Amino acid sequence: METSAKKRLLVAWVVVVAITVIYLWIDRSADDRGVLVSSVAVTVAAIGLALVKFRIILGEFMDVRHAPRALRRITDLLVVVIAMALLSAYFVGRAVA
Amino acid sequence: MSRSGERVIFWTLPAVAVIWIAAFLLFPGFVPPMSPKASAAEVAAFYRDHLSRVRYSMILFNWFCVALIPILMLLVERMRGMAHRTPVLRYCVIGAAGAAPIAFLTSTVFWLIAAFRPDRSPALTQMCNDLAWITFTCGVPFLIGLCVFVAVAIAYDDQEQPVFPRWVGRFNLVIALALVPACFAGLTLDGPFAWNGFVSFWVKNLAIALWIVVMAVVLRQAMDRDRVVAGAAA
Amino acid sequence: MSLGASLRTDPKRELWFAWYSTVAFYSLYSVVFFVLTRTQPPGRPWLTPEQTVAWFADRHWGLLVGFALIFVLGGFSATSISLITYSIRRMSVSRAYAYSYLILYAIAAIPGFLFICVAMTVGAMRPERDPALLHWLYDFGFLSFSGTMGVFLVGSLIWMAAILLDKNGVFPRWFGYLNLCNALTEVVIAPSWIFQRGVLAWNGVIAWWIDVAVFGMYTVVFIYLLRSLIQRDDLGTGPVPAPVITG
Amino acid sequence: MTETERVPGEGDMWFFVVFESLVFTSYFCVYLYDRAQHEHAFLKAQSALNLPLGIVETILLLTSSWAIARCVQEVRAARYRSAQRFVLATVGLGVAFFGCKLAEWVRLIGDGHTFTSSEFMQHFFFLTGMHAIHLLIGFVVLGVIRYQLADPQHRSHQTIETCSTYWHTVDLFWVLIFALLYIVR
Repeated sequence: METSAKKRLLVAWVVVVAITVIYLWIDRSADDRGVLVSSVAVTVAAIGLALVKFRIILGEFMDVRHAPRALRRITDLLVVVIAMALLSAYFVGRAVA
Repeated sequence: MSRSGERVIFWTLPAVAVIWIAAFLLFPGFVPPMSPKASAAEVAAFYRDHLSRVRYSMILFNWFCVALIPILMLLVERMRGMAHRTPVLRYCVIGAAGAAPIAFLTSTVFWLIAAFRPDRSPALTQMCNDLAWITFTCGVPFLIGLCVFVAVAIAYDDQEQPVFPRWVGRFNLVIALALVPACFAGLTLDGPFAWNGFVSFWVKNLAIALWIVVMAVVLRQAMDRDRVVAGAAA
Repeated sequence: MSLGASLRTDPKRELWFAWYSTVAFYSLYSVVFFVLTRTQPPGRPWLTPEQTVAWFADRHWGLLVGFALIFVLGGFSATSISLITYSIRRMSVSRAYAYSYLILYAIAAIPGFLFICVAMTVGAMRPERDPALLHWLYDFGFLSFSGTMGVFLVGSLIWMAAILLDKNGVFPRWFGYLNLCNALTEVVIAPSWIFQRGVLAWNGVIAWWIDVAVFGMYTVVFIYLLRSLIQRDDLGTGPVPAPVITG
Repeated sequence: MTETERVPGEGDMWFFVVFESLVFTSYFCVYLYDRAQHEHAFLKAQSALNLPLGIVETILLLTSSWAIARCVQEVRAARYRSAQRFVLATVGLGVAFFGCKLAEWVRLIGDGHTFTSSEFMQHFFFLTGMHAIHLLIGFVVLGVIRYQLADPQHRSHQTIETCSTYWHTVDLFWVLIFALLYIVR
């Protein structure tokens, strides 16, 4: 059981690092020969992936996975609130601009 | 708890009083107080004509405006003998006693800046002068607080032999009230409420002087009594 | 029991005196700054000298009367400070924490609110003053008010450390962490010394609105917690002076 | 595998995690909104950032988070010496992150991208600076763990877990800051 916990932590680390490296690819493919171009898809993907990492850190590293339901709910709600807040700030900003 | 050395602090009071009165009389803008209606040119001329007296009187105040703090701490020590269950009112007095001289110190800084370059544009000198006078006249919130806290402390000191007589509490409230009109000195440039007016200048400053004298007398009595009690216990 | 009667006879009367004074002080403070003087939310940092003249003219009497009220009652800021100092004295930490808090906040009153009162009063009392000088007074008022947060920063950290080290359970531990959040938002105001416009200026979304939201919550929470602290305290009704807590 | 449910660390610490996350979220919202108003200027200023460096920083911090999570596992298994090594690793990775951060700031400032040079850089230095302050507090917190581990008398598993929760929170904020400053277009 203990080795499985250790292994699980390592897998979580590999996943978050892999997601970080995906950013490199997203970033390269988004730009026009080194010139940065505005892109809704990249923005939404960046925020989405960051929140996936956010959730993995909470669940695996911070051990919320084993926490009582209330804390699991609260942290899930936190992720949802952050997602909605960031996306609405971005889209409302674009609509106003 | 040791009371030793308290009389040394107490007897700094006459020295402080002499220095304060000397500085007060040395500052040419106090007797009579400068008028807020003076034009910028008149204010600039005042600083040019009385440069040395402004500087040396304000340096004196700058040195010694905090000199009352040790004596106020004697008052705080007497409050330990009051019929209170918590030190909250003592902390209130310490807080107010710390802030009050700093407000006064700020006004001396503005006066000294005004006098630093008498050849400055008269409008600037006038602004520094205004800042000094408003800080000096209106900057009494901590003194008002101090008086009210002492009054409440005395009112709550319900024991047979209270630390200070009852009337001292009421006296503190009267002094607090006497300081209130000065807070409104910004509203008018002449009349009794202006910063050079009878109420905002003379009533306020004489009230502070009276407070110091009366509190010194009752403080002395309370200290003597403490010593008698301590002697009897020993 | 009515307020008046309880302030005369309750064994906790000096605590209640300090608590009601705290509530009264913060209420007066809000009314003066938000309603009478309209100096909160703060004026725009990018006003020209001529616009500053209009700004002062627009709230001439409000500034003079409002800040005169602060000159009268500002000393009552000491009541919340002393109540908090007392709360720290109830904790299982050195008195050094309590005294640090007391001295930090007592002195913080001068830059914290006395300077803006003086600057704005001086500005309002002579509307005919050179606009450039009114501009300077305007800056002095707002920058001294917003930009002098170091004492509050360190003060919050002192209170936080005391709460987290305390074993007497005087405050819930989450409030200790809220002190850290409050201290961290005090940092955010510092850029108001640098920016004349934008989100970090003294009226900016980050430096003012978010900050005031956190500070407002913090203040309401600590006033409420001080109340429950007083209610919980058992000071007995025996004869005094036999102080429960000295120091 | 059934385990009893338990709050990691002190329950009250989670108030900090949630509250401080919301405060940071409000800063992010202001940034994203501002960004949408001046998209072109933001993109131009953003191109001064060095993405590979940002990725290295992110990986350093994620690894430090992993190390402190391992430390907690070792503490639970009562292997305190091994736990000590993981705390040291965490400190080392945190210092490396901070070193990269300083190098990045120095390079940007040297190139004329300062706190006041553009709105994007204003947000960049503000957010990374606020994060750095949290990180520095984190070193104090790691010091508490080390002190607790070294002294069997004062050793409290709960305190150690609470402190590790703080360190993870520093990581949480960075993950968002990184995506928002370096990747968002």
